[in-house]
Amino acid sequence: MKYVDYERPTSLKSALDILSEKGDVTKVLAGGTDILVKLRVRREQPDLLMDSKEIPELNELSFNPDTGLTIGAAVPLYKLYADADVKKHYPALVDSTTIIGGIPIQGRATLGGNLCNAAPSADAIPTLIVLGATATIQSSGNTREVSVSEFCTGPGSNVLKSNEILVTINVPAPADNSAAHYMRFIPRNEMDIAVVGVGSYVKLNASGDKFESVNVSLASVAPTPLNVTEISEFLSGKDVNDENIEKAGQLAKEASKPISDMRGTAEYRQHLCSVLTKRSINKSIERIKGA
Amino acid sequence: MTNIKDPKKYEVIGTRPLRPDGTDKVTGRAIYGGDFEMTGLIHGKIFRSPHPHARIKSINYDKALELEGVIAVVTADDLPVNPVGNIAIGYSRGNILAKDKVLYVGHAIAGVAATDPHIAEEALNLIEVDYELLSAAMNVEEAMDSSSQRIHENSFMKEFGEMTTTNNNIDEHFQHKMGNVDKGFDNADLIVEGKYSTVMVHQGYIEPQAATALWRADGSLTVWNSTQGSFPDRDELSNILDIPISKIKVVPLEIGGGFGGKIPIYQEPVAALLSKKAGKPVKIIMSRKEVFESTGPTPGGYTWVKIGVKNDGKITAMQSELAFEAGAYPGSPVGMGSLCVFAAYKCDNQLVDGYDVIVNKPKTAAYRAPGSPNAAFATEQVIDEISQKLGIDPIDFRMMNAISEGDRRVDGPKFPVNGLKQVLESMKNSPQYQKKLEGPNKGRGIAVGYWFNVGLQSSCSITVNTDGSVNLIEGSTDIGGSRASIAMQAAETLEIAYESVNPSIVDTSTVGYTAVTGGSRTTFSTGYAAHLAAEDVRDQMIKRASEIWGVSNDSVVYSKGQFSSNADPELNMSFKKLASQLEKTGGSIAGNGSINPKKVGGSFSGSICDLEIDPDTGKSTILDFTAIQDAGKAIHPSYVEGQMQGGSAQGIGWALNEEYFYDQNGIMNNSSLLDYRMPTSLDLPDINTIIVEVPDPSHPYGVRGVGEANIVPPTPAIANAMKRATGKRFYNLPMNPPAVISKLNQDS
Amino acid sequence: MAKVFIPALLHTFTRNVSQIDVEGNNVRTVINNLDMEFPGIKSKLVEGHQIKPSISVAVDGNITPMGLLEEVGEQSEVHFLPAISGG
Amino acid sequence: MSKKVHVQTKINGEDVEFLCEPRQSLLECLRDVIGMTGTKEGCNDGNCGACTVILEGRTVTSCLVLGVEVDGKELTTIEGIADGDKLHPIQTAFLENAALQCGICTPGFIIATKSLLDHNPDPSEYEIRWWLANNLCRCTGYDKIVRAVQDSAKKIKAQAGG
Repeated sequence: MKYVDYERPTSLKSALDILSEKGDVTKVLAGGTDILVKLRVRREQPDLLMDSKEIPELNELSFNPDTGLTIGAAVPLYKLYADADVKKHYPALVDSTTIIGGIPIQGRATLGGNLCNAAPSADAIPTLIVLGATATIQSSGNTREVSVSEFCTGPGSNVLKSNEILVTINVPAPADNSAAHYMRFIPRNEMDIAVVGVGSYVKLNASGDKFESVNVSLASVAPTPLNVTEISEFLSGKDVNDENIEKAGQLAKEASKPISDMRGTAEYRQHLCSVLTKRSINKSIERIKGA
Repeated sequence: MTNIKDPKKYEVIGTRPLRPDGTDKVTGRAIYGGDFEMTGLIHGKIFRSPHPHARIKSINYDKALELEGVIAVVTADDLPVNPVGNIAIGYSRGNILAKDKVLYVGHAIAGVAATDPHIAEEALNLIEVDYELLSAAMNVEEAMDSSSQRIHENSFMKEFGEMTTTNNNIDEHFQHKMGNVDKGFDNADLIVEGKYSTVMVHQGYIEPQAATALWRADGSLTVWNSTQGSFPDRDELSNILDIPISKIKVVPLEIGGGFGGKIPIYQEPVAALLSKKAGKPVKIIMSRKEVFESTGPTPGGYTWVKIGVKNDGKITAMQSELAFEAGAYPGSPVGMGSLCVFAAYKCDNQLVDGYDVIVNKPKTAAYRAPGSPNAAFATEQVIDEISQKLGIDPIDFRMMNAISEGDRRVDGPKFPVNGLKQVLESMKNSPQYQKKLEGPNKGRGIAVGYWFNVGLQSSCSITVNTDGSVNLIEGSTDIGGSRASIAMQAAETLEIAYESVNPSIVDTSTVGYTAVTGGSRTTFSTGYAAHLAAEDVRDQMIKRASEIWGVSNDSVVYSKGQFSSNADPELNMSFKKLASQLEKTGGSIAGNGSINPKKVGGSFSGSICDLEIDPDTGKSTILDFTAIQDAGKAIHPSYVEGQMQGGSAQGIGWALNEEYFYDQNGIMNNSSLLDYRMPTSLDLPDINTIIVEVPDPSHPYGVRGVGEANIVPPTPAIANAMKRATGKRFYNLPMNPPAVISKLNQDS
Repeated sequence: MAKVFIPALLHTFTRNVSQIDVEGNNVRTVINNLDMEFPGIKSKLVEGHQIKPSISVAVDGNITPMGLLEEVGEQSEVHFLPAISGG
Repeated sequence: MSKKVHVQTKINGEDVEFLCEPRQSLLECLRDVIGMTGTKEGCNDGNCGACTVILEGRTVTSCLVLGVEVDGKELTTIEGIADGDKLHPIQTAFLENAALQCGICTPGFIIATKSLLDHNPDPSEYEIRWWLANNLCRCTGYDKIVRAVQDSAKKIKAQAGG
């Protein structure tokens, strides 16, 4: 690992000053569980690591029944899935964050880091996409909102400019009669990277027999987490029955553009897209009915 | 031949005492290879080939040497010149530092030593090597194809040590013949055959290889490392560096797992050469990537098996062809696989052909009963197929054909007394096999496995302390609690408490020659040597008591720690008391034991596996697993169970998810513990164990080595369970979820 | 008379005889007598005055480190096997 | 020239200061800078758990933490588990249940077990296996480790007069 300098700003302002001065040779460090691995194999070689864990705005974790959930980019996963509001209103976020890495990884890794790392196999990004989450990005003198579904631009790359930092991830307040769910397939029971991951969001009508709106997003089957808009279009207004859910699974399979690698063949991944999409949609429905 | 004491009267053997090195290991004080520290220590890293097969046209490390903090660089030119015609030493040195050609990705080319590891690593990027790329052979089929590029240009296939005129990538052809297989197949009612392939896998020890070497000005070399054999390391260092054994001392530190993978040496000679140039001690610790790509995994390859049987279940003929990847240099375990492929079954007509095939992959090393699991993956499935077709219970079918004492192995010698039938009986009566397994997508599979175990040389010495305790000095590095199992045998023979025996594992200048910790021999041979050393001490103590009491030596009786004399009932003295008087009565006592056992009993083991398949994802879950093994006599039952559970876990990993995944450029893609999927605690059920005890008469306490046979049956047992759960026969490993799905979709 | 087993790969050398009784009280004399029966076979088994490193000798089923020095009894069996290292 | 950073931390209740380059992991600082070699390295990329320590009350893989990141923080390592020369019930349970063979993964397992039992004094077998899934062991097949953790829970409860 190349020699690197380290700074730990304690205010957002001082962090943004550093980034505007030497953002192009700086890497923002949160949990470090992805970045340090990349630095060691020299996939990234910054001159400066800027630690974001002491910046107050990046450590916010608050829920408001109207505006929804605000998650600071440096909030560690274990704090997120232990939060009472998150457990109550956003079980899908708990699905995702309790399976990233393992217990010791979750002691350091952050949701912001998972998003900025922009791995096609990231477990949290499909969930954020189906929940309609947005990312608040700041640079010196400028703030902008980006929908998480547009945040990743390719394997390991995102929309952040070199002088910008991800401050918070904002998840809308949960609508009535709605629920989300995330699941992935891995050969082992733990300590693995998603061969395929599926996040689903379902909103049913009052009587619960028709889909009002559905979002499905897939991990590990495209250069970026995939938002399968075809499913949203197809299912909205449709009856809740196995035949339609089966078709949704088929649409997920067709939308996927997987590669073959050590974690699975393309053909196998496509097969899993349909299997997991059906299972995840049914799980979201169960969550609505169970609530 | 020492007769075996009546097992029912053992005081120490069979109990479960705490291991003597336990406290340091649970408090973090134990010193492993990587923990070694020394004044003036500098750090080494190794530059390795990115190509699977290439000629080295030039190496330039000037820039590396100029980097501030870099102290020395070595290449193959720093190794002694290979004498003409001596191919073997050329191969040994070639795997330490590549000369003229690189033969696999990860093949060592140069070593760098610097003041800290980060600088050494940066220096690696400043080394420039000019390659001429050659086509690579990445599996046995490619390598055996006559059109494939010769990896060792001027080598010819050997048969029984004789060089033939065939120039291909096959280094050796083994053959064993018994009776006439053609006749046997002619009068068979049913013949079943199949070609079963396995893929390269790794031992997976959690501690990467670590070693420190100090080459002093007086030409003496000391190495501190984690190793399975300090003496074999000393011999190999002498061989590779061409310096006399008298100049070399190997100090074994604690070893963080090996399973055969830490029998060879890799970075020790490089650290030694760097130390010689730098005049400082050099420590080299491998990265996990290097452990996967540059040490000694076990081979992939195929095992074809054909078995003929009468309708009543009697086997009439067995034939097999095995071809295993040797890796870049000759020496795959295909010879051992050829020995074990039919070991469990009695049949007068057998023919076995084994091929040791050179491929552009790391040189394979031992991995727990090397070669036997690959062979059993084929044989135990063909046997399962036959028992299904004949409608005979798979255990009964094996029992009908099981070998017994006096039956011949395929290579000729007769089987000694063994516990195969008792293992099969225990499998049949086991709680798991008696329990019904119902429901869709579920299956139960069983299999048996064999390992012949080895004896080899071991030496121990025992000195008596004035408080009646004894020091046990031994040379076997302790991977799985063997300090305890060896000390228990010394305590049993000396009839003193286990806690009174203080074992210590010492370096190669402090104890007699002791061979490798491997081949399931440590508790067997080193335990035997400890027993002999204890007998030596006991006899000297008896003589001393007779001198003190002025009675004849023969009249003195020693039992349960007490000396007494038939000559005078009044005379009575404890071991402890006599020990306190040794100095005054002629001097302290030390005993020696040395043995290279000629007779060695092998070990049979069995596995029972219940599993369930998720037909949508292809993922399998092990519901219940039982390991059964003949231990002869379990000295420390907890550690025997530990070996059986550990071997089963490795077998399960091998069966389901472990593989070397190569891309089309001959590069391993999954050389990390993330994507080389070894089982986690969540992937395994409780592993039940049943210890069978059929004593081996060639050991004073009836011990049979248990370290290895237990890894043999899990993979075929799981494959047989998969057949019951899916109706499909699996001819390839690993049986991971994508493989299961593509099997299920084959005809539906 | 020791019972000597001929390794499969040398059968072509011994007119397909796989087993033969040979005089000798140790492995050296057994091999010398075997060579009288099948001239040249000694060179396949012995190098210098030692068993070839790639071969091991088993007497009554036990592989012996003693090589040519190993004693052979009247009823003993002698096998020549490929040398294999420990597991 | 590489600059070193001054780090002040508390390890096993004692104040410890050291100098390190920012690129040096906490694992490397513990082992090579401070000389506490009880925490082991198995992979250096967070996949084996042999380097597990407790940082601010949470188990972390110290190979994926930088030395500079623990400035002002509190650490517990294997060297701090025993109470002087009296072993912790977890350490005794691992010995009594033969829950280690080579022992290289044992420090990581003992730290993870301590953290588990601090959070969940009476875990089910599934919860034990889930919490320990980040710690790889190649020798034991995990069976005796799970027994040792269950035994530890009983011993701790007994010790606390529960």
